[in-house]
Amino acid sequence: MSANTTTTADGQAPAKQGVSLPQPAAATSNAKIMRTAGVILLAIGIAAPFLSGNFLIFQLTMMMIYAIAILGLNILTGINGQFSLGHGAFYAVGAYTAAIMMDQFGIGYLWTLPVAGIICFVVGFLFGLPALRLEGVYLALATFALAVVTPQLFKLSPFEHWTSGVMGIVISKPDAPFGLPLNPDQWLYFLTFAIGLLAYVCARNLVGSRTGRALMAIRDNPIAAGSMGVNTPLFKSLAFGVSALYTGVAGALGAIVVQYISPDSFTFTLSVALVVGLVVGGVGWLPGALFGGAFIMFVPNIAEELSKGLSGAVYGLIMILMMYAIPTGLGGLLKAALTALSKRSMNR
Amino acid sequence: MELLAQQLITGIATGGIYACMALAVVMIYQAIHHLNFAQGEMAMFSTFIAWQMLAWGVPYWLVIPLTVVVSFAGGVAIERLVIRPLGDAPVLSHIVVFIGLFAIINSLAGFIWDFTIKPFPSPFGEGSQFGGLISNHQIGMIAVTMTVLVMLFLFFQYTRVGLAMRAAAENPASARLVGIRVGWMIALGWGMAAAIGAVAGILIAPIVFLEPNMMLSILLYGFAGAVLGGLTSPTGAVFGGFMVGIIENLAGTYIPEIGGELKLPIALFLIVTVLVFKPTGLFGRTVVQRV
Amino acid sequence: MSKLLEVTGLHASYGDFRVLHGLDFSVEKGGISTLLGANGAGKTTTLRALCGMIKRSGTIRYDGNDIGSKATEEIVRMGVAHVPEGRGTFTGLTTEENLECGAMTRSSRAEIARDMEQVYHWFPRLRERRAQQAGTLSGGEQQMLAIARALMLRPRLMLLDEPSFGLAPMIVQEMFSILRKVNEEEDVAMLIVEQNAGVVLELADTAFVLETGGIVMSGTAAEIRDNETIRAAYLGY
Amino acid sequence: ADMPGVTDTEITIGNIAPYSGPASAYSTIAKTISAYFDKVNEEGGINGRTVNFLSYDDGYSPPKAVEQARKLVESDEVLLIFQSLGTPSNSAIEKYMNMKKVPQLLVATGATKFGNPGEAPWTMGWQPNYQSEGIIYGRWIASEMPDAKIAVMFQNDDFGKDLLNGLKTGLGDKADMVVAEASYEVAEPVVDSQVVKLKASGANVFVSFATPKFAAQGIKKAHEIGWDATQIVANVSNSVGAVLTPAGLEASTGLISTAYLKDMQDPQWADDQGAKDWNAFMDKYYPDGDKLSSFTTYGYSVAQTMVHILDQAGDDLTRENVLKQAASMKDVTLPLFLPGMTMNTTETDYFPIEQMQLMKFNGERWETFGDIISGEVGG
Amino acid sequence: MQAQPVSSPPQLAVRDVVVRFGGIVALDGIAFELHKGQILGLIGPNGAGKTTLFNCLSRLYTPASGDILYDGKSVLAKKAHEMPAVGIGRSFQNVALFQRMSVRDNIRVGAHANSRSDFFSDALRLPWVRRQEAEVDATVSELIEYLELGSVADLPVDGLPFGTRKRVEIARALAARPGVLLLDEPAGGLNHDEVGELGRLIQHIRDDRGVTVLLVEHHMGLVMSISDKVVVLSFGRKIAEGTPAEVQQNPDVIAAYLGGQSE
Ligand SMILES: Nc1ncnc2c1ncn2[C@@H]1O[C@H](COP(=O)(O)OP(=O)(O)OP(=O)(O)O)[C@@H](O)[C@H]1O
Ligand SMILES: Nc1ncnc2c1ncn2[C@@H]1O[C@H](COP(=O)(O)OP(=O)(O)OP(=O)(O)O)[C@@H](O)[C@H]1O
Ligand SMILES: [Mg+2]
Ligand SMILES: [Mg+2]
Repeated sequence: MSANTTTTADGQAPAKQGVSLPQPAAATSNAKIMRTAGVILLAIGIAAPFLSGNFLIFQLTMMMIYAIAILGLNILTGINGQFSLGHGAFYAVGAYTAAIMMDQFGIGYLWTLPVAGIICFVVGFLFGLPALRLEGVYLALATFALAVVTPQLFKLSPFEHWTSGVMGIVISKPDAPFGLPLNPDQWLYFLTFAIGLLAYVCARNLVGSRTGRALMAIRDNPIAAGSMGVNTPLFKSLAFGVSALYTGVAGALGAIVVQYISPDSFTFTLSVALVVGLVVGGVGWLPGALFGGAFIMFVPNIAEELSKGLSGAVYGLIMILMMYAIPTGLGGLLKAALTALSKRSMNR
Repeated sequence: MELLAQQLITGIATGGIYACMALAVVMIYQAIHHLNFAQGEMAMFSTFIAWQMLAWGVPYWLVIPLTVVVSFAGGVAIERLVIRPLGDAPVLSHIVVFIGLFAIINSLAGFIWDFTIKPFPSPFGEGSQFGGLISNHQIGMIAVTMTVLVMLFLFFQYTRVGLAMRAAAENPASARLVGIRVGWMIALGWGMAAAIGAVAGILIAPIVFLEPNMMLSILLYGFAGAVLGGLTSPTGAVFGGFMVGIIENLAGTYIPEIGGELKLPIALFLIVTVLVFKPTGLFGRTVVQRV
Repeated sequence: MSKLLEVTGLHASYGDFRVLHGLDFSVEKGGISTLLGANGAGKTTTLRALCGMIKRSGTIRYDGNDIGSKATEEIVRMGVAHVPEGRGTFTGLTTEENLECGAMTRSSRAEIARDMEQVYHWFPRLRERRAQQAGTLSGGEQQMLAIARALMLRPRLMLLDEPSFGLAPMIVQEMFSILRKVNEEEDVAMLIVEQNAGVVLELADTAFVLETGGIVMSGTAAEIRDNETIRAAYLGY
Repeated sequence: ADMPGVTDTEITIGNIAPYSGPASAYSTIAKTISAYFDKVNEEGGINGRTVNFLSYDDGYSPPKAVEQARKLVESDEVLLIFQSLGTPSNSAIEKYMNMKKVPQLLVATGATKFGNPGEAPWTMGWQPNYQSEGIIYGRWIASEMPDAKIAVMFQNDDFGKDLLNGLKTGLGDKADMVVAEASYEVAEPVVDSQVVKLKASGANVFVSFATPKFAAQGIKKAHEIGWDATQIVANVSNSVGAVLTPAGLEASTGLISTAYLKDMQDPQWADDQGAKDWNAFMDKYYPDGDKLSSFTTYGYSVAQTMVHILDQAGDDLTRENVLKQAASMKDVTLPLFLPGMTMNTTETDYFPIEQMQLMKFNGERWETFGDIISGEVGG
Repeated sequence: MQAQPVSSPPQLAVRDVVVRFGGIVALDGIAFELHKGQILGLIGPNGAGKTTLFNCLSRLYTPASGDILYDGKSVLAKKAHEMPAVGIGRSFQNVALFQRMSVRDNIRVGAHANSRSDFFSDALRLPWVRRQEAEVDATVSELIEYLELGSVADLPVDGLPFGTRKRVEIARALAARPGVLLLDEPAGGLNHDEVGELGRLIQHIRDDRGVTVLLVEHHMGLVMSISDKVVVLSFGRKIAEGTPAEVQQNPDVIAAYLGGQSE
């Protein structure tokens, strides 16, 4: 992690930090490509649960859940430039909120989602306040600490009555409502799909708005952003909050889909996985979240097939090779491809 | 009162472990302005190499220098083979590579040497002081840490290579413009960090026992110590390491009920609090940014 | 006089974006050349290409060696000092440490100390600020530091990218007289990019005019100075 | 009958273990089991069928365990899942397994909850549960050391807490003998502070409910600070090779623990046939395995139990019948069991091993003493 | 439009401002006034404290003592991000653009202060947000045209030539519709021709948009040709104030700043 020095006074080319997709010229044709890709993806997404077995549906659901979490992380890191190695903590808070509401109060699972979101927003916002003073490595460390500490907090004996301590909470899987002809796996898939879509659209709107520009301005040059009237501390904290909201909703969904949570479900490896997903998908490129989710969901399995004893090593190796092949993530690769494409169409 | 003294001493002894690791963390930070997440695993691997040599019957006094040299070379090799091809990829891509390295080294060590804990002999022999609160080994460890600290301080502050390394880490493009071989500085940084890590591993293993996951949490404490003291200051790192050890032990002992369960959270909470008031750590230099 | 720097067919680009399209020019041993051109013409890019900071092709011969594929630091080690656009200050180091970095390729401690005295003498402001974190220096102070740092290398060729940038008028005069002195006494050749065309054309022997990545005019400084269009655009009389 | 996972020549059974992540030390168990099935297959299989042992990695993460369990059941269509490891992972899949009616047999955890045929009829444990073990220590202290002042160090998870609860249950009305408790987190590098704190309580019995590394640290530290207390270590951490030797044999002298398996590093079993067979097995089928690790004897024995159950089921390899066989073990004994120990299960008793024997370390090897005790929790 | 008579109350007043950095006194009791519609040149040797003063005016620094009044009201209680709303906009000596954003988006951020929105409405793109975006876009387009940035409007600013970046900074500052515009060395990297253009541009900004300008520049040709008044700082003190002609003749200024030659 490097110290954040985007504000250096020396006109050196600043360290590249990811992708910024909006590009000139053939932008319209790119937009068309992207839109077509989006429609195809949507169609596949709707058809998938009817074409695959329950196990794959479950995996795809988890993939989308991770994607939502990564989307949240992307808002914070990719758009606002604040590192977080602790998003697993917000995922955990969301999951516990949902589980406790269902387990202790018998509240319907659908209600737990917005509540988890709101609670995580508040937690994220509050965490964002002290985090304001920290930059780069220091922030990364503080968030990492959060990731390490959170599972311990959920184990704490005074809360055991709520959290069931280390034993965790078992949740039952909801059936499809309104007599829809879907099995529980399919239903949860569509629920996640819909929420994911909503989350994505909102994130995209946000990034393209005044708020989004303010967030990016802070990322690129906090001092100048302040001088342009952006209330930097407020926006940074809000970015933390919104980011946590996304991740928290993902956590709540994850709890419902997995049907079980315990402190061990949310160790710092989860946070690390989310960061890996973010980078592989492309920092600052929102659709990348889906690819990041797929990566952290499926690649460990591939690694395991290649070698059981050395699955960790294989996974690590894949990660590194991935970074050589696409150092700026899939988003960066796509950007390069689109630029090349539009250049060719311009030359013609 | 007696318990307080005992916990203070135990805290210092444990803090010594963290200080040792924190030094390695600061070393690499000075050289590349990154936190290397694989650092702990590299240290662990070095220690296994030492262990293996001992198992093969290489005499102890030869094992330590050999391990340090091998680790140095290993660090340089990792930089050349793994990090270099990344070029100027964004910071986060580097982080992912560190995470990948972490996974590889950890998994490899488990594959080669298994996960059973292994005793590692202390270079300072058995025996202890202060009624067993601090072993001779821990005293030796603290002494070595202090020595390394002084050497590092002198290296960075008073040697030209040290200056070149700082310059290269801060602004590689400008460093090239004054003729600093940035690539080699970075490789040297990795080598030195790996060598210091090897020393740390050899010092830590007799206390926590050698196994592939031994550094998992120590690295976190090392980070915490380094950050508390200030990543730009070796002195700060060592001080921070001791502080973390002491704070943690006192919190665990004196905060009733949940103190024991919350040892780590409390320590980390205090650190974050310190950072909020002193964002670059207690001893860290504040680099003023102008517009 | 023979050529210290000889450039033929220099191309350079940022990623896929090509900026220089085959430049030919040279700098004499101990001579001073200047590169003029409008905003965005590619002057900075040319200097960056010369010392390998960006992707380039073409032949670049320095002191008889082909440096076209050498790394920046190796070129610098051959005695080429670059005062970059944007100054390239090591913001976290002190003024003095910045200067020491400038002398990183040299070995004699005594000579370095003597040169350090010399640049402090030339830029007393830097002496006053020697222990200050360089990032907190004022814009002009950092510019002085950049020039002083380049001098600490004891170069044989200096590439100066707008050395007068942000300097007060009086300092500009002093700076140019220092450059002249260094050039005359130590035979240091220079390639200067400068908007203050009036002054550099006084100083330089030869000049090149760059327009959108190509040289459109070259000649002795006097010839260029007397050219009508140049007068209008760069000198304003 | 419908026999998922079974063909005329093959029986497919699943397993979930942490090959990666912080708990990867435990993967030795699954590796041993896998090696044992190699041996079984090489020797002709079970009733003519070879065993196809599918073992997946969950990195000790419950969500991943769920995924792997679903993969095993839905995609690989295994007959059953066997020896899935860890309380969190087993808790995570328990509901699913019971809903799917797939046996979750001989799980690798001693948490008491995995022996509850009323609520989870498809889930069965194997090793003595932690609580019974704790009860055994409690009873022993209560009867043998009337003026004991007990200090407990325990791992802050179900393992440590179950043992602690058991200890208190075993102490009965003498539960106030416990004068100090200190927990530690697996994330902590050392437990020196806890040991020092516990010593300060003035206790004369030091109970350490810790996993191997921390148990070894505890033994070593207690010795260093000259804490002259009777020390008890949990069964998981009594391996001579993997715990006592690192901690120092001198420091370990006088330790009390319980056992149900023979310790292969213990010279008293040098001529034991079971031990010889085990050694031959290790050399031939798992040469990379660490013989010091008690996980290998554990894996060896639990695999034998599984083979026994499948063998009993004969050709009726339906899930129901396999479960039935698992729940009707009667006085089954294994080569590595301490002499006199047996396994028993019924439809209402899902705890196969409930017996243990106390033992004391004499500086060289463990010496069992007293009778074989059962610490019945289940029934 | 010409500078208003000096008798009217000043738009911006700097009163005895003192700034210290450790032992260095960067500003030592600076006082001057700026009237609506004026262009005031602020010059002085390197390290005189000009940028430091700008940083006080835009509230990045807080003076140790003294006061800064805008339209008669002290701004010292304001935070930096409130200054655009107060009416003070600025450019930066070392170009502080948002590197990875396009020119257009950079200028849009400039309009941040005179638009409203919140996370919620933005995420849902509520109708009023869309209407406001349209207004902002209109302003931005107008500025892009005004500053002739059309050809680079959708390029990321990173990689633009220095002079262009300076112009983007001016556009960005103007997007907030400031009452007073602080320009820190806008002529850096420009050739003679371009400096002339810049001078005209600054005058236009003053005349067309009624913006008062405080200009820091070492390019004497520019300062002397467009300023109504010039203030000279040296070592943190004001050593002269007056019309360009007066200042150019001032021996102290010549000794401290201009040197032998005065353009
Ligand atoms: N880092 C970069 N990435 C992409 N394009 C760049 C980059 N730097 C410069 N360019 C482009 O290269 C061209 C030449 O720029 P250069 O900086 O060499 O001009 P210059 O003559 O030095 O201008 P100035 O007088 O403004 O400094 C410009 O069109 C600019 O947009
Ligand atoms: N944070 C700081 N710590 C110490 N000294 C500082 C700091 N910031 C500025 N200074 C000093 O204050 C003085 C004033 O700096 P300032 O940037 O205001 O000068 P300036 O008039 O803008 O000069 P220039 O024309 O060179 O840009 C300089 O000498 C500088 O070194
Ligand atoms: Mg330039
Ligand atoms: Mg300035």
